[in-house]
Amino acid sequence: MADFKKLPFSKGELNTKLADFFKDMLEKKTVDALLAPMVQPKKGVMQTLVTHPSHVEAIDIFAPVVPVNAAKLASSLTSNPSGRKVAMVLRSCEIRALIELVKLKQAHLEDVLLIGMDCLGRYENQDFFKFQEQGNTSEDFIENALAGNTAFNDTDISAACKICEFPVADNVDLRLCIIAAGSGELLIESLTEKGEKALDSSDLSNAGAPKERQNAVQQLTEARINARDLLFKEHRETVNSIDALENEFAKCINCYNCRVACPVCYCKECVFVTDTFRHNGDQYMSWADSRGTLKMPADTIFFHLTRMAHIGLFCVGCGQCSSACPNDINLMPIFRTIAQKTQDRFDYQAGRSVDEPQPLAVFHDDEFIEVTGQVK
Amino acid sequence: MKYQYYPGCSLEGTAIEYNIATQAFMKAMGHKLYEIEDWTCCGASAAESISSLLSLALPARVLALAEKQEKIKDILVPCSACYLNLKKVEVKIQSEPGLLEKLNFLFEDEEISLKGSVKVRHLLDVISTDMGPAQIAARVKEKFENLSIAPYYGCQCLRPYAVFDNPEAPVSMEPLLKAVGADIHPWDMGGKCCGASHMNTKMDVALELVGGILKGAKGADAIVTVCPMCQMNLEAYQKKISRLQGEDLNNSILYLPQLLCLAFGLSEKDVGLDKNLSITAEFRKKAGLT
Amino acid sequence: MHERIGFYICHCGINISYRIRVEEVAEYAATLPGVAVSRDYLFMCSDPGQELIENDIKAYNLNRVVVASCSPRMHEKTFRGACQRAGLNPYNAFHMVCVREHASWVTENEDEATAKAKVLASAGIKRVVFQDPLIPSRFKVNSTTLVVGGGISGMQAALDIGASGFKACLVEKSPTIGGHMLQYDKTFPTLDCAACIGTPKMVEVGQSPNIDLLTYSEVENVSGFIGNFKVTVNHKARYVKSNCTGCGECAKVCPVELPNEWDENIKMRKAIYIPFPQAVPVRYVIDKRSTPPCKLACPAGTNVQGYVQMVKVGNYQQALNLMMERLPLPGVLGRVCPHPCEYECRRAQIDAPVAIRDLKRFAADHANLEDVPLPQVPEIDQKIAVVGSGPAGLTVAYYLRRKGYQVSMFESMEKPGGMLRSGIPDYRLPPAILDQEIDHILSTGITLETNVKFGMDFSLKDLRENGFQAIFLGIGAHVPIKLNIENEDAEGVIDAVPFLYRKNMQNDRTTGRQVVVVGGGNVAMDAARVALRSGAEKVSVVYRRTRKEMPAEEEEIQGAMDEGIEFVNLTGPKKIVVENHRVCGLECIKNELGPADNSGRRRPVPVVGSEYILECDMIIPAIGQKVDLKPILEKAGFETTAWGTLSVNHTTMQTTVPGVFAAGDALIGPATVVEAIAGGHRAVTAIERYLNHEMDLFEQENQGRKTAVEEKNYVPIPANAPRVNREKPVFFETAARRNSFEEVDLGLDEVAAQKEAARCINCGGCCECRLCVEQCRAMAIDHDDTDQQEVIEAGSIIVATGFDALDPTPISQFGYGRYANVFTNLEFERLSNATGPTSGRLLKRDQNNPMVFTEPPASVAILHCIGSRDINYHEYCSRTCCMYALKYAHLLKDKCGHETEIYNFYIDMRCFGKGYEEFYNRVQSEGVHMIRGKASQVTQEDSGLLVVKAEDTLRGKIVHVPVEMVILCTAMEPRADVNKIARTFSITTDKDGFFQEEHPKLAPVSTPSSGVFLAGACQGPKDIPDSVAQAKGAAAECLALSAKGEVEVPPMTSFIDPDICVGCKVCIGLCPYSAIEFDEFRNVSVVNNAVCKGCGSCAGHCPSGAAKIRHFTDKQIFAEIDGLLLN
Amino acid sequence: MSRFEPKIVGFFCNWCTYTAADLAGTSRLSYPANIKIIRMMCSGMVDPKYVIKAFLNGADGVLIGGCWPGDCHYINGNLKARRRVAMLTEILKAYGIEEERFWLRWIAASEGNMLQEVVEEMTEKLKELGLGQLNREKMAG
Repeated sequence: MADFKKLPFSKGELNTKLADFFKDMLEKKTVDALLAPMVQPKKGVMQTLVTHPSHVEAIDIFAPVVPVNAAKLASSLTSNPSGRKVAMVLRSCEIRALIELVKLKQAHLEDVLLIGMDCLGRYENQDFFKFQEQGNTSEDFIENALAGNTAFNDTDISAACKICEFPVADNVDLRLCIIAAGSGELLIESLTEKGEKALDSSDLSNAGAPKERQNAVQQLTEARINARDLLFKEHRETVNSIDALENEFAKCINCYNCRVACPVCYCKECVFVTDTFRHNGDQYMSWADSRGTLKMPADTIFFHLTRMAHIGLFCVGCGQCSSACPNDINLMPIFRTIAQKTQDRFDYQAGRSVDEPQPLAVFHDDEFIEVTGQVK
Repeated sequence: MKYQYYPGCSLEGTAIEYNIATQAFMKAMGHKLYEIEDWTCCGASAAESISSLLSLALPARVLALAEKQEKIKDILVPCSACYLNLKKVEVKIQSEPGLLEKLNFLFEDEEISLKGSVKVRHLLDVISTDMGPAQIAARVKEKFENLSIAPYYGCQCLRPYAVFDNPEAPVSMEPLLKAVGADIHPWDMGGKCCGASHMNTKMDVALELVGGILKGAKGADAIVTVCPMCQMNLEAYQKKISRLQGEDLNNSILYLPQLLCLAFGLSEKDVGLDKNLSITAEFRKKAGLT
Repeated sequence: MHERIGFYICHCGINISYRIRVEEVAEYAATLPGVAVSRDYLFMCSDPGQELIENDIKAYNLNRVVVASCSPRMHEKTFRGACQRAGLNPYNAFHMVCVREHASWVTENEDEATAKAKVLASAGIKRVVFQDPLIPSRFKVNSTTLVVGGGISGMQAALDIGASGFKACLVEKSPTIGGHMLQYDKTFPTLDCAACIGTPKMVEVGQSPNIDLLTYSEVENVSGFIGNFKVTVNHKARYVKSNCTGCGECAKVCPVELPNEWDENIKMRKAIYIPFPQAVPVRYVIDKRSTPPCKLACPAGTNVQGYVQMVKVGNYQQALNLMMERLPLPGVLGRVCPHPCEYECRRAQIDAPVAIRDLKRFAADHANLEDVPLPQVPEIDQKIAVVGSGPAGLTVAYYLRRKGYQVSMFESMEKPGGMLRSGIPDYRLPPAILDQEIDHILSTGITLETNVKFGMDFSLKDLRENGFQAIFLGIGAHVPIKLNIENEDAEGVIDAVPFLYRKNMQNDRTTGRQVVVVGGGNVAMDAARVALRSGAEKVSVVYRRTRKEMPAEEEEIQGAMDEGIEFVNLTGPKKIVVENHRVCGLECIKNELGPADNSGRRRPVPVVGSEYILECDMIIPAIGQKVDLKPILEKAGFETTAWGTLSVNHTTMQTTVPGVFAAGDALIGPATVVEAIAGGHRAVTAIERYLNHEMDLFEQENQGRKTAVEEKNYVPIPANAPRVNREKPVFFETAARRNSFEEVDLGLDEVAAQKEAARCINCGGCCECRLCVEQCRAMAIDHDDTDQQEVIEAGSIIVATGFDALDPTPISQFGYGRYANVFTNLEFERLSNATGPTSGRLLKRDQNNPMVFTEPPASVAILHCIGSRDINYHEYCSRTCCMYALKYAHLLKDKCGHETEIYNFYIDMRCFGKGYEEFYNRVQSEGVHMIRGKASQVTQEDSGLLVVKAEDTLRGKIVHVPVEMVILCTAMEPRADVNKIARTFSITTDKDGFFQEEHPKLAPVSTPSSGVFLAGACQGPKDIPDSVAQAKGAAAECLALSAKGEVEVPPMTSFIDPDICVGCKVCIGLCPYSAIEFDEFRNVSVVNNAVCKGCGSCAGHCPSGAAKIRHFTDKQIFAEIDGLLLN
Repeated sequence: MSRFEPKIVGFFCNWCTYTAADLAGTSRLSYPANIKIIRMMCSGMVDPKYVIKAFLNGADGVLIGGCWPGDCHYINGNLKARRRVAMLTEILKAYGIEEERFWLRWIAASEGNMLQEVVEEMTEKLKELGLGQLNREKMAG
């Protein structure tokens, strides 16, 4: 049963109060380290690992930016575990990706206190810098976004965020709630025993369950689902052939940045950069012979289709692929539409639960009879 | 349900009562029949001895005509011989590569073509599979009592295509007869051959076969048939056989839909019983006909 | 570009070149990159063909070779050898392209076939460039061969292996080896006796030091690979140990007779048996099936089948002994048990259930309790108190005493017996019977104190202080359920329970003149019949529904009616009419039946205004009782339930006071005697465990309990079993019953009892009467035997599982199963065999009883091809029928006399073996009629004569041949469990269901699973000489393996590149052989090459391509795809 | 215009469908030459990449042949193949490579006639569907 504590703050004090909360946590040794978005000395906000309480001052959790999907960072911290307890403050997309990585043995949650946060969206990195340069704060963003206005000047939150059905993080120990939390208040919700213990050791006072929250979350989710379905529909109508797909990837230069940015592309080395795809000169020649022309670098569509086959089932829709593309290819809708189809086929949802086996890692005797349509 | 209807030549001539009874029965059961327009002979047994292709083309033409009526896929065929010929085409165009093209080539002039989308159904198949004893029983006015019926199936609705019954030990009529209160005469002649058109060419063979059937039916009040050829052989030659064998083998022979309709309360006239050649007085009495 | 490829396309005589322009393909290949030489040749697989390759490799300095010819499954090895001889690594250098099976033979058009061959060649040439050198692993070969199936093929293979000095392990699922051949009488065409040539082989197998013979065993699982198989064998429980001497004394006393499978079920055997006298091993086996339904239905778990069988054979004492193992009061139960066993009896599926209760009573009445043996156990110095001497208490006391405990009973009434004594009238249960059985129980050394009431005369504390370590409460206190109508307390109203109590215990014989009993249960019947016997002039039973719904037992209702008791049905009591506070009548109201209630019975609905008065001076309500222990027990510190019963843990039977247990009506409310006994048994177990400090066993059992419902393996209900009437007991004359409390049911007489017992169909097989145990001097019998599993290591496997004979019953036109004298070929073999049912005489069967044989037939028809060469059953020819049909003809002439008319109805005669045609001529010359035409039907005339109808195709006539016997030559078909066997050994079946050999011509004994070979009819129908020859071939294959001692395993296994592997472990979960391990240190998955079989489950999934299958790498497949599509 | 001849790539399990193809050959069961077979050891070995590659190389159809469930020579490779095919079908479908172009079929070693039927049926179906996408472009361009 969920328990809530409240963290009141007056205007402009949100980060200070949050810093106090985490500082307390580190001081009391509830955890040994903290991974959370913090303001960088030079510029911007990045996930930052802190082991000493004195360094949490720069915390800025609600800054509307996600420079990298932190599931990858969580993997780095835990796949070869340090043995020290770490609290991680992540967004829903990061947590869902992290759960897939856990299933793939790329991360471990034993020593992690997982803290989710309500996410109202993120700006692309460049846009965030502008946002920050113009003196806007995270609190400003929250205030506007809660009122339904995420836009700033002529830019808005990323396309992926606009259609994200998961503004609230699940499968976490603690949750930082701002949606319908009441003005001047942030609620911290404990969802697990681990979370409860951590929360109990803080000095915060209890709060009742926010009445409007469920409704507000549902409304936001519904709005995003509507936006998602609209986008998917449009996308499927236009990008419905290999030809159309080639059109989408016309600017692709095979830099593989999308796969580097992708939190669930978990291979150490992508098969497309291994020997398998290092072809001989005469192979290229023979392809050119038979096809008339050969676009170089080759295997572009092959790469993207294969990537769909490899991670379509794990895609959490964070949109980092689109953000990472140097040529502004809008990969997000491509991968998300495919992910929806493949995940639905297996009644699977990436990141829904650690206990749900990944579809291609298991199999049964009497299933998918319709694939062959043959019955003995 | 709706069925396309292929009466065939016999039902326009010697077996007119089968036609009358079938139509009356389907009406009583609440099903509509649509007679295939411009149907022709199925080829009977004569076509095959002249040309194998002709023996397929004739029934194929009927199927092609039936396909014009796109919504109704089942063709109801009461005559077992017609049924067999039509069924043969239905099966062969699936299994014999190139046959369909060959047939359609023949039909080019007539601007019809066969796709193979219709299903040929024997009357007995339709009654036992689509309707069943419960529906029959629901329409019975008065159940027969102490009426022993020998169900006779003959060959062609069972062999070689075992669609709805076991050719060696057919039983599909039994629940239907029980539904109208009749007792089943215990015999194992139900699936035996009546000699068919051998009656014209090798009469001694056919008489022997019919004699065996009539002998087996001794003790029954009637034999029920589902084929004009069987009906004809059993009713028209029973006197001769009795004479030859020195044993009274006469019995009432009638079509299945005739008997069922009588139980529904239809009159003898309604089911064409006046056209039958051998309805005994005793049968009339036992069946409650006056 | 350093590739130097040689391309060779084979004409295969004309097999390829008739459809593919091979020269054109060779010319085309020559133009492809890297091809240094391209040729076509007549037979590439021939020696010159191979030499051509070898020479070219040297002459042209080739490093790759592609051969386009037949399927690689045929000659890949051949050409790899050629490459190897020329100094190339064959995996690196060679690739084979299939242009025969996949092109020339399946393509009609020459242009298309040629084009396809070019495409395939191009793909092969592209692929070969990416092949890597591989070196096959070598493994030691375990020199033991596992032979599965102990028929002639299996025996021969095992003997040949044993003769070479290597070991064979022969596994046979039936109790003896021998197989079908040993069922036969003579063998064609030489007519040697099958037993004469077969039994020496059996004996040799049994005695060979090199053959490990495992009969009554089945292979359950096979793992490992060629040279190193691990085979799990299940030894089915045989219940007879290996020290059995085969003397057969056990079978003599066994009461259970079942059809003998070895004799095709036309002869009976005992439940303990050997299939035939020469069986090997000569070790008996007990046919024990699932626990029979009667025993399962008995709450007390009595061995019903056992005592019924004992009655059948007249061993009443043993019957009583068996009952006394679970029932301490057999005579009582034989009279009053509601026999739930009979409701489950499978005999009812033939006619009616066996009269089990009557048989129980019969046995109890005809044997001596004193002679029931008591287990020899040491006395245990622990005291147990049993409070209450009803059935539950008596059960607990008796069975704890049998275990050696010191038991004392305490009874509140004057005499022991509880409700048995107070509640059941004497005419149903004579007190003498009860006394006798209780006396016997007490005689085992149990003390009894009567007239002492728990809670009043003594307490729990008293018992504890007196040293009782466990206490059992078997106290049931019965309280009547009231009618709840006006004037129920009037004089003349007495409830059935106290009414019966007074009659039974106080010898009170007073009653009313006109008595009305209200209710329809057994107690109501008891009360009515007792009232009648006590002198009432008129007794009426008022019941609210109809007789059909009455819960009383049918025989009780019938008894009451016979005695003149009036039944007023569909009537309910409304009010008691009184005069001076005395009953003078019962106001009743008529009911009609309304809709069904929850119990499925139609609910009675009163008819308004139908009230009337039934005159009477005594009313006995008998509508039920309940138990109320609250007043007695709550004081003593026990918890009771809302219903007034004792609260206990239903697994341990322990009350809320530790060490105090309870069972019987005290727990469950009023119930039957046998349920009380069942509860008593549970309490016995619990008390014993309590005293031994083993209560945690309950917990363990609870956890270990299987949830899956096991399929019942009962003896099948005999087909065509004649209906036999159920025996009825004799009843005391009705007229004399009125004033007599003499027992009404006089039981069965001895003839009737034995006849009735013989109706039992022995569902459980062995009836566990244990007479065999007493008989066996060698003490070889162990009824508690269980299946045992053993893992056998073997290097090679021969599957010789044989065939099944087709069951001709579904081919109804031949009348098998309907006409007594239609035989199958195997039945005829058993008939002809000296150990068969007729000791070798060829006799007809009795029309009415197929187990009785009468006289030799004067005429016989032998029908060939039953189920063979028939598209409705099996399209194939069974290959042996023509010849054995001739053999039968000869045997019939020989044994039944030359005048016997024999007709063979055949399609074609197939007499292709050595000496076969000559045998055909010989039999024809003996005067056997040969009719060319398959029989179409067999009918039976009233006289019993069979008429075979067929078309004689040589004469063009239909023939009707009357004969006295028909023999159906049934098809040989695959074993019913062929698919399971195939899966176990990873082999496949052909379209007919027989096991598929690796190649129909060149590898007829091998299978695609290396190290697994085939022998005999499991591979296809064959006769004895062919089976033996194939067995010897299979043995030779295994010996070759064993002799070499080493095996090469194809190197096409998986490999995981540690530089690429990210350690996600998905492949570990996908690997069917657990061949992948995780290296924790390097954080990567690693393939164990010895275990990997190269299926590619890992490589097919691994997204990074770290997992690869050697020889099927991405690069190789990509190149092949390119070759196929980009031309 | 000459009739359209679809190109089909078959990935056949060595133990069943490949053997069935051999059997079809020895039984002289003719079938369209449109199919070209690649020998795999198990249907569970067929990496989705191979199928994608085949389609991108201009195949009009891909047929994977495996053992009937329960009969897999490697116990359950075919069951893994079935899931992969289910997944891949969803992707290909999205880009106009219809389900009818990508078949998984169980064909046992003894089912030479079924192999013939399946290849005939698939060839017919593909003729109805017409050119695969990449070929369509090639023809157009």
